[in-house]
Amino acid sequence: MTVATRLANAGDLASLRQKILAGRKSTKIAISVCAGTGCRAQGSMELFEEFQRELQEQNLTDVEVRATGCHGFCEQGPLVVIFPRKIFYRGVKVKDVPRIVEKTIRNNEVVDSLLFKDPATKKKCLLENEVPFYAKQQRIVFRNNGKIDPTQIDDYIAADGYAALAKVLTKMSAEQVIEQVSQAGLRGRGGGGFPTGRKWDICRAQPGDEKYVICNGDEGDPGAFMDRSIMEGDPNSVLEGMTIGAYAIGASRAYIYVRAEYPLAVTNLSIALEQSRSLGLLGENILGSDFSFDVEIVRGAGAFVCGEETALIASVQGDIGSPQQRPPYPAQAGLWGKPTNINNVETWANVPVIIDKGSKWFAGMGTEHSKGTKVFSLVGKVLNTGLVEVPMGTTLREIVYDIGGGIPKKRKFKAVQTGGPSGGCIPESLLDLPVDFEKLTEAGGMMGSGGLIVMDERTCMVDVAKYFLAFLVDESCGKCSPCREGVMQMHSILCRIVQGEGREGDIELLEQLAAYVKESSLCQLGGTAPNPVLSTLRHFRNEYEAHIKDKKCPAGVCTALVEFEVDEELCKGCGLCMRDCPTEAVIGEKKQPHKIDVELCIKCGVCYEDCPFDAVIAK
Amino acid sequence: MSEEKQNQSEKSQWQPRIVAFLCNWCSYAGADLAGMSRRGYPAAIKVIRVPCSGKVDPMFVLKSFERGADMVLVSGCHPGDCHYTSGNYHARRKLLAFRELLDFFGIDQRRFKISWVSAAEGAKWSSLVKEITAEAQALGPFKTFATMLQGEPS
Amino acid sequence: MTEETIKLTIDNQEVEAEAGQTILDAAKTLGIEIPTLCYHPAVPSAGACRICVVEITAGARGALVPACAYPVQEGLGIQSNSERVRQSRKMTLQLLLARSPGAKIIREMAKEYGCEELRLERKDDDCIMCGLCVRVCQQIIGTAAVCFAGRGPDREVSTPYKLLSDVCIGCGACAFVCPTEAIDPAEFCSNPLEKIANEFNCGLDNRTPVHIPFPQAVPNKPVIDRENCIRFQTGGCGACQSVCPAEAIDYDMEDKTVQEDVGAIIVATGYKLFDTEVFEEYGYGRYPDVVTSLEFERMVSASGPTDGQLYRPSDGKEPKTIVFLQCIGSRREKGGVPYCSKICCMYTAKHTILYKHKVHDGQAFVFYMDVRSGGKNYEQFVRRVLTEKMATYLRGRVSKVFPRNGQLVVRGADTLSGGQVEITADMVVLAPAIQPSPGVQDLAQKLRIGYDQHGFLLEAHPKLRPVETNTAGVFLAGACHSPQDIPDCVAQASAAASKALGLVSHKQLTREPTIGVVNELSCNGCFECENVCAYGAIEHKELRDREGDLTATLAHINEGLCQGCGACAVTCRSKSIEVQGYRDDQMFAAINAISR
Amino acid sequence: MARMGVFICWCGANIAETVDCEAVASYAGALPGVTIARSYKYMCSDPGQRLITDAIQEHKLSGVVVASCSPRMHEPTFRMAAASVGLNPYMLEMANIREHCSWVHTNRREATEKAKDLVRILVEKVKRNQPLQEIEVPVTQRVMVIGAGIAGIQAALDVAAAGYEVALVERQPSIGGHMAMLDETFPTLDCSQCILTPRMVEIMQSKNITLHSYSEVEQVDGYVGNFKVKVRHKARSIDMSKCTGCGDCWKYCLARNKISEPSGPAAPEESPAEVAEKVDTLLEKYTDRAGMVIGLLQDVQNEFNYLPQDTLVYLSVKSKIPLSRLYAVARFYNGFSLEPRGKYIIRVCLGTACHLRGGGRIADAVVRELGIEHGETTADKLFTLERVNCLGTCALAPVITVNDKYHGKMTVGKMMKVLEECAREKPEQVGVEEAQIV
Repeated sequence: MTVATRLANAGDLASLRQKILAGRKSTKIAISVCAGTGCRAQGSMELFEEFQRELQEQNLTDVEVRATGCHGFCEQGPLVVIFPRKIFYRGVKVKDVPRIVEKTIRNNEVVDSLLFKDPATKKKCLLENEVPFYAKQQRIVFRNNGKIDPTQIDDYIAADGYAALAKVLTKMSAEQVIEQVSQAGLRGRGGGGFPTGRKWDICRAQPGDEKYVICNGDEGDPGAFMDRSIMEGDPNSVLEGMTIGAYAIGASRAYIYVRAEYPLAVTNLSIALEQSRSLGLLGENILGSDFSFDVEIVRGAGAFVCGEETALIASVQGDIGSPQQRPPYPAQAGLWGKPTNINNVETWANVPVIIDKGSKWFAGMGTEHSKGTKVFSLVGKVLNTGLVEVPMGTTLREIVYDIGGGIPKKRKFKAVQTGGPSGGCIPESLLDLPVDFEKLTEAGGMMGSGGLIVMDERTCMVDVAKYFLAFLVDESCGKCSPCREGVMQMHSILCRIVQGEGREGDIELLEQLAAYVKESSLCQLGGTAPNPVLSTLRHFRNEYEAHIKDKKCPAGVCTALVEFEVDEELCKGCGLCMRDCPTEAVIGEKKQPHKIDVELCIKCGVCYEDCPFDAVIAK
Repeated sequence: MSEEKQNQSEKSQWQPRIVAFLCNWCSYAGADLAGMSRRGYPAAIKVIRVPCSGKVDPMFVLKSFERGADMVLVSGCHPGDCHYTSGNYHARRKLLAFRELLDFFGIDQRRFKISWVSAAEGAKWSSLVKEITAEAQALGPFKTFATMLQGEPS
Repeated sequence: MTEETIKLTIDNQEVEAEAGQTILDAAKTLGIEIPTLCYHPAVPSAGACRICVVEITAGARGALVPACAYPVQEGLGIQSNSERVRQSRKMTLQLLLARSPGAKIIREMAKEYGCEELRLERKDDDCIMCGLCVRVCQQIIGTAAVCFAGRGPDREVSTPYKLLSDVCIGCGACAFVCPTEAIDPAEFCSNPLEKIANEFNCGLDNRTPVHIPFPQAVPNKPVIDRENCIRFQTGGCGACQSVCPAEAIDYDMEDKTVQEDVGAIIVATGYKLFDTEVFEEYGYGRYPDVVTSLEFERMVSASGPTDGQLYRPSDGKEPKTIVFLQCIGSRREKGGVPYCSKICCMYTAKHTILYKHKVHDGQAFVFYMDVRSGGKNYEQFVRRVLTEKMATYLRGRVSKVFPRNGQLVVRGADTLSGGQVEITADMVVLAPAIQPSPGVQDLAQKLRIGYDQHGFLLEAHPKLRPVETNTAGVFLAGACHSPQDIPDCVAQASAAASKALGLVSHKQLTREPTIGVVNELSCNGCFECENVCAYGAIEHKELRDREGDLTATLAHINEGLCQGCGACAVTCRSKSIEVQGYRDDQMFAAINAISR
Repeated sequence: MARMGVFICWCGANIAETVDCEAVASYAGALPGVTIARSYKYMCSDPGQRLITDAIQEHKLSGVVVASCSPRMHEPTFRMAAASVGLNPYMLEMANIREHCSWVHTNRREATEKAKDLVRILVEKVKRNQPLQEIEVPVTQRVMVIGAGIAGIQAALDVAAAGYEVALVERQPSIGGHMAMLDETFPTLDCSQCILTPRMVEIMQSKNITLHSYSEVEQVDGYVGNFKVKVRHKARSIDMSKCTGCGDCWKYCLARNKISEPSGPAAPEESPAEVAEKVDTLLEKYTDRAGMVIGLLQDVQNEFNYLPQDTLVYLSVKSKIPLSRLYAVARFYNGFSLEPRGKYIIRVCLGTACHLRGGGRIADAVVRELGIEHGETTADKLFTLERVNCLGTCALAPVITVNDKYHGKMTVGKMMKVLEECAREKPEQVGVEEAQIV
C-alpha cells in the first residue's frame, strides 16, 4: 500500500496508477484465495495463512498471495485461482497447500484432483473460464471480484478504479452524466427496475441545495446475496458510483445502509472509506475539484421492510422501519425531509463502468428495454449454486442448466422462483423465457433483487407459498390493515390447507384476499406479498386442489398429509436414515432394506430428504 | 392637695374644648352619618371642615392650642381611600412627626389625636368622640400656653 | 400572497384546493363524505387503516390511494365511491371486524358496507392499530409516552416495558383521538387523571383549555387557559393552531394596555356567592349531594351540563326529597355577613317550582327565617308555592346535615310547631349570602371611591344619590352596590346611565373653584409642591425679561388638573400656595374664634 | 368692613328641639361684622331662601352664614339662592348645627353654646372669604362601564341609545355575568337566556359600544369629565379579528385532562457507574444523527450481549432520545434482544434456499433438542436460538451460525454435533469469540 499521499488532481491519480502498475509485472505469479463469507465459512482464511507460511518457508518471496472478494461459485468453495494463467482449483483444503506450491507454483504443473469436473461432460476444466459456471457469464459488476484485494485500494486503482470519477470531475457536467446513464438504459437493480437516469433527474430538479444519496444495502430478499459479495469484494466500485451519482444530483452527503447480517461488508466498506478519504477521493474538494462529498455507513438491524425506500429512510432517521404513504416520493422529500436519491448496491456498481466505457457499449448488452447485465443468485435445488452475472435476455434454461448444471439427484425441474417474497414462480413451460424486467413480470414473477431459487419435484408449491407468507407475516411492519391483517389471514388459511383442514371456497377466499392486499396496501411489501400465492395458484392450482380435496401433498412435503415408506427395491440398507432419525423410527439390518415404524415416525422428513437413493417415498 | 381636688371637682363639670379638623370626603361625612343615625356624643367637640386631612397645617394645631383648645383631633380617610389618592398619606407622615415635636412646645402629646374615619363609620365617630372627650377631661384644661402668655412660669 | 390553487375533480365535481391539502380536505369542501378511522384533523395523516381509499381515474397511475394522506395534484380525477373502492373498504372492514369484533365503530361501518361472516381467524382486540394515539403522543404532544412495540400482527401499543410511564403528563389526548376507545391513560399514567372543571357550570362538567364559557357567549370567540394548555406548560401540542381554518391562534400574544378617555364611569361589577365550605355543619364540599343554589340552577338549566336533568352528584339518581336551606352566611353576625342577601327567598321559591316541574313526585322542604318577598308580584309568587304545596316551608335554622346510608339527614328546628325536625333528603341546596365580586376593593381604590366593610361600594347618599359615589363622575349599578335582584339591577343601571348621560351630555363641565393658586412673588421654584401633587397639576412657568432671557422658573398650577386637595399648600416652605376658600388667613380666623 | 348675614334654621324641630335658635341668632347678631341675624323654621324652604335673598339686597350683605344642616346637603341650594341676587356663591357657607350638634347632643344648654361657637367660627372664616368664579372644564363625551353583567349591559345600552360612545370592560371572556347562568327568573319564570341573549347581541351590534372583553381596569387617572383609564387586555391567544367562532379549536383540543407533572426518568447519577461510563464513550462516537439510534443499540448489544433496561434508560436520558423510541426500535428489529442471551447464539437461517434444503427441519431439531422456542434462551444460559431470514450465504444452504462462526451445508446430525461441542467446551475457557471473520 503506497504511502497515502493526497491526490491533488486527476493527473496525480493517473500517475499513481502508472506507479502501481509498474510495480506489478504482469507475468508475476499470484495466488488468489476467495475470502468472501461463503468461502470463509469453509475455512478459506486458514488456507490463506497456510499459503503465506508455506511461501515464507520456501522463501518464494516474489510470489504474492491475495485474499480476494467472492468469486461467485460459493458451493465449490474454498476457491483458489492461480494467476497469471488463472488455473481454477476448487474445494481446496489446508492439506493441499504444499502440493499446490510444489507442483503448480514451482513447476507449473496442475494438481488434477482439485480441478472442477463438469458433471455433464465428466471432463476436468483447467482454467476459470472453461468452467461451465463461468463460461456463459459476462462479469461487469463482478469485474474486480476475485481479482483484487478489497482491502487494498491500490488494486482497485490498478484496475482503472476512479478513472471514471476523474473523467466526470474534469470533463463532464452533471447533466452530461445523467444523459450518459439515461442513454445507457440503466434500470434499478433493487427490484423495481425504475430507469436510474430519470430517477437522478427528478431528484436533481428538486429545489434546495441540501440533498442526500443513499445506497440500499438492505438486501432483505431471502436467497439473494449479490449485494453482499459486491460490498465485500469491490467496495470502492460502489463508492465511486455513489460519488458520480452525487455529483450528478448535487448531493453532498451519502449513507450506505448495510443490513446487520453482513459484518464483513461493513468492515471492508469502512476500510475502503478510510483509504479513499486519505487519497482525497472522498471528502473536501475531491481531486482538487470544487465538489465535496462524504459517505457514512449506517447499519440495519434485521428488518426486510427496510428495503422499502421510505422505511429505510425512517430507519436511518433512527425510528422503526415503517413506510410512509407516497407521494411525496423520497426524491421530493426523503431523509430529514430533503430530496434523497436511493439506489441498490448493484445499480451503483454499474455506474463507473458506464462512464468509463460509454453508454453505447452498455446499451449494447441486454434486451430492448432491459440493458446491461444482472447478477442472479442461483440457489435451491441446483447443482452449481452461486452468483451468476449474465447479460439481460439470457434464458432461464441457460442459467439453470448450462450455468447451474441442472437439478441434483437427477430430480425433475419443477419451477424457479424469482423476486423473493415479492416475486413469483415460473414453471417449466416458461423456461425459455429471456430474463428481463418486462418478461418476468408478465410470467407472474418479478426481477426483484435477482434471487433465482430452483425447485424440483420434491418441492410442494403450497408449502412454498405458505413459507413466503410466513416470512411476510413476520417481516410486515404491521402499520396498514391490509398487509397486517390480510397477509396473516392468508397465511392462516394456507396453514389450515397444509394441515389437511382445507375446505371448499378456501382458494376463492385466498384470491379475494390476495387481490385486496395487492391493491390496498400502503407500500410495496404489502403490494407484492400476494404474488407468491397468486403465481403458485396460476401455475400449480392442481396442487392446491390436491391438498384441499384429496388431502394429499403430491411433493410429500406437507407432513400432516403424508406417510413415509421405504421402497424395498431401491433401499440399499446404507443405514444413513436410521442414524439421523431423531425418534429411531427406522429399523433394519446393514445392507438389508429398512422399514419405518409409522407410530414412532414424527414425519420430520430427514430420511426422505437425505436418502441418496431416493428410496424413501411419500404416500 | 386641695388644689388637685379642686381641679378634680372643677374638672367634673368642666367641659374641655376639642377642635376637630375633619376631611370633607370621609370623616365629615362619617360625622354626618353619626348625626343621621342619632349616635350622640359629648358636645365638647367643634368641627372645622378641611378639603383633606393632608391640608391640615401643623400651625393650625398650634394655633388651636394657643387659642384655648384642650385637645386637637385631625381625622381623615382610611389610608388608600383618600379622595385625592395620597392626601391622607401626607397627613399621616407629617402629623405623626409633628406629634413628636409637641413635647418641645410643652403640649402633652395625648392632647393631639389622629384618626381615620370613613364615611360609613358613623358609630366609630361617635365612640371616638366619647373616648377622646373622656381623655380630655382626664387631662384637664390645657394651661401651658395661657400661663406663658401671662408671663408666669407654669 | 395568492395561494396557487390546484384544480381537480372528485365524483365528477370540479373543486379547487390549496397546495399541501389532501383529497380528504378537498372532498370536505364539496360535502362528500369519506369514511376515516386513523385520521384526526389535529394529527398528521398516516394512511394506515386504508378505510378512506379512493380510486384515481385520471391524472396519475390508476390506483387506490388513501384520501387522508394523498396530496391534491393538478388535473387529478377521483372516484370516492366506485365499486372498486367499496369492495376494498368492505374487505378492510371484514378484516378489522375479525380483529376487533368489540369495537362499536367497526361494527357500525361493517353493517353499513354489508359485511357478512367470512372464514377468517377471530381475535378480540379493540385496538385496530390505527396509530393515532402513538402519533399524537410522539409528534403533537411531544411526550412520546407510548410507542409501537413489535411488528406484524402481534404489534401492540404500549409504554416502554409495559411499565407505568414516567413521562406521561396525563393529558388524555390518546384516549380522545382513539376511534375505538381501546386506550385508557389511567392505566399507565403515574399521576391520577383529573378533569379541568368548567367554571361556568360550577365544576359540574369539564372543559378544554381553549374554550368558550357557554354556547351563547358574546363575543363568541374562545380564550386559551394558559395554566392548563400543554403548549404553554410543556411547549408541545399546538393542535388548535393547526386545525384553525382562519389561522387565528397566536401563542405569542401578550397582554396589552389601551387607554380609554371617558367622561364618566359606571361600575357594575356584580356579585359572588359566599364560600359555604367554611360552615362545617352543612357539609358543603364534603358531601357531594350538598350543592349551592347556583349549582342547582346550572343542573336544572336546559343549557346546563345535564341538559336540565336533575341528578344527585353522588350516584346520578333523581333526588326524590330535596331540602332548601336559606340564609347560609346571610343575617349572621359571626362567621357570615350581617345583612340579608335579599334575593335568596325569591329564587328558592322559584327553585321549588322548577323542582316540581322536573320531579313530579318529588318532595321539597324549605328551612327559612323570614320569607323576604318585597318586590312587585313577589308575595303572590311565594303564596302560589305555598298554596299549590310545591314545598313545605319550615320556619327555623338547621343545626346539622350528616350522611346516613347514602342519603343526607337534615336536623333543624321548626319554631312554628316548637319542635326539632329531622328530614332524610336525597339532596340539600344551600342559599349562600351575596358578596361583592372579588377584587372590587382594588378597583374602588383605583377609582378612588369608598366601600364598606363588606366590600359593597359606597353610594354618595343612600337615599338621594344612590347611584352616584363621592367621587364625581363615578356611578354605581347592580349588585356591586348591595345585594339586588335583576329588576333592581336594571333599574339602577338605567339610573346610573342617565346620571352619566347628564354629565357627558355637556361639552363643558363646571368645577369647584376651590383649587390652588401660586403667589409668584414669594415662590422660589423649589418645586417641593410638584412632588406631592397627585394630579401632576404643578407646571414650570418661565419668567423672561424683555430680552427674553430666563429670569426665573416658578411653580404654576394647571387649573384643569388641580383638585384642590391642598397637599402642595401645606408642603410649600415659603407659603406661596393657597387653596381658594381655605386660605390660611381664613383657617386661622376660624381657629381664633374657637373660644369666646 | 364686612357686612355679614347669619340665618339660623329651626329645621322644623330637628334643630330647635335641642338648640335655642333664637338665642343663637341674637348672639350672632352681636358678633362684630354681623349686620343682620335671623332665624326661621325652614331656611331651605322658599320663604326661608327669600328671607336670605331679601336680606342680601336690603343690607347689601358681603357674606352669609346659614346655620342649619350639613353643607353636603344644601350648600348648593343656598349658594344658588345667593347667586340669584348677585352675591358670589362662595361668600356663603353653612354651619352644621344639625348632624354635628342638635342630633348628637341632648343637653339644650351645651347644644346651644356649641351652636353659637360653630356659628362664630364660621362667621370669622366667611368674613375673609373672597368671591370665586367656577372653572369650566371640557368633558370627554364618552362613558366607561366596568362589568358586563345584566346591570353593565343595560347601562351601556342606555348610554349608547342616547348616542354617546361607551367603553364596556368585562373581566370574563364573555359578557352576561351571573344572569347567563340562570335557568328561569322569578317572578315571571321566563327563561333567563331568552331575555338576556338579545341584549348581549345588541351590545355587539351597537356601533357606539366598544367591548373590551377579557380585560381589566389597570389604572384610572384624571377626574370627572376627563378620566384616562388604562385597560389591560389579557392575552386570549386568539386573534379576535380573524376568529370566526367556528369551534374547531375547542372541538379538537387535545388537553382533555389537567396535565400533571410526570415523575421523570431516573436521574443519570443513579445508574451503575460502568453502565454510565460505557454508554458515554459510545455516545461520543456519533456526530451525525443519521443511523445513530440503531448504531447505538448495536454497540450496546455488543457490549452487554443484550439490551439491559437500565442501560436503555440511561442512554435515553443522556442522548435525549425518548425511551419509548429506543424501546420501539429494540422491539421492532430482529437483531436486538431485550432479554439476556446465552453464551452461544444459534442462528438458524430460514431463507428460501435454506428452507428448501431442510433449514426448517434443522430448526425443529434444535427446538426439540434444547427445548426452547425461537427467541428463547436455555435455563443454563448456554444457548439462545434465534431465527433469521437469510444470512446471505445461500450457496452453502442450509446454514447456521454459532455467535459469528458460520457452518454451511448442515444436516440434523451435524447440528447435534455442533451443539455437543459447544456444551462440552468449558464456559470460562471460551470467551465470547470475537468476529471470526475479521
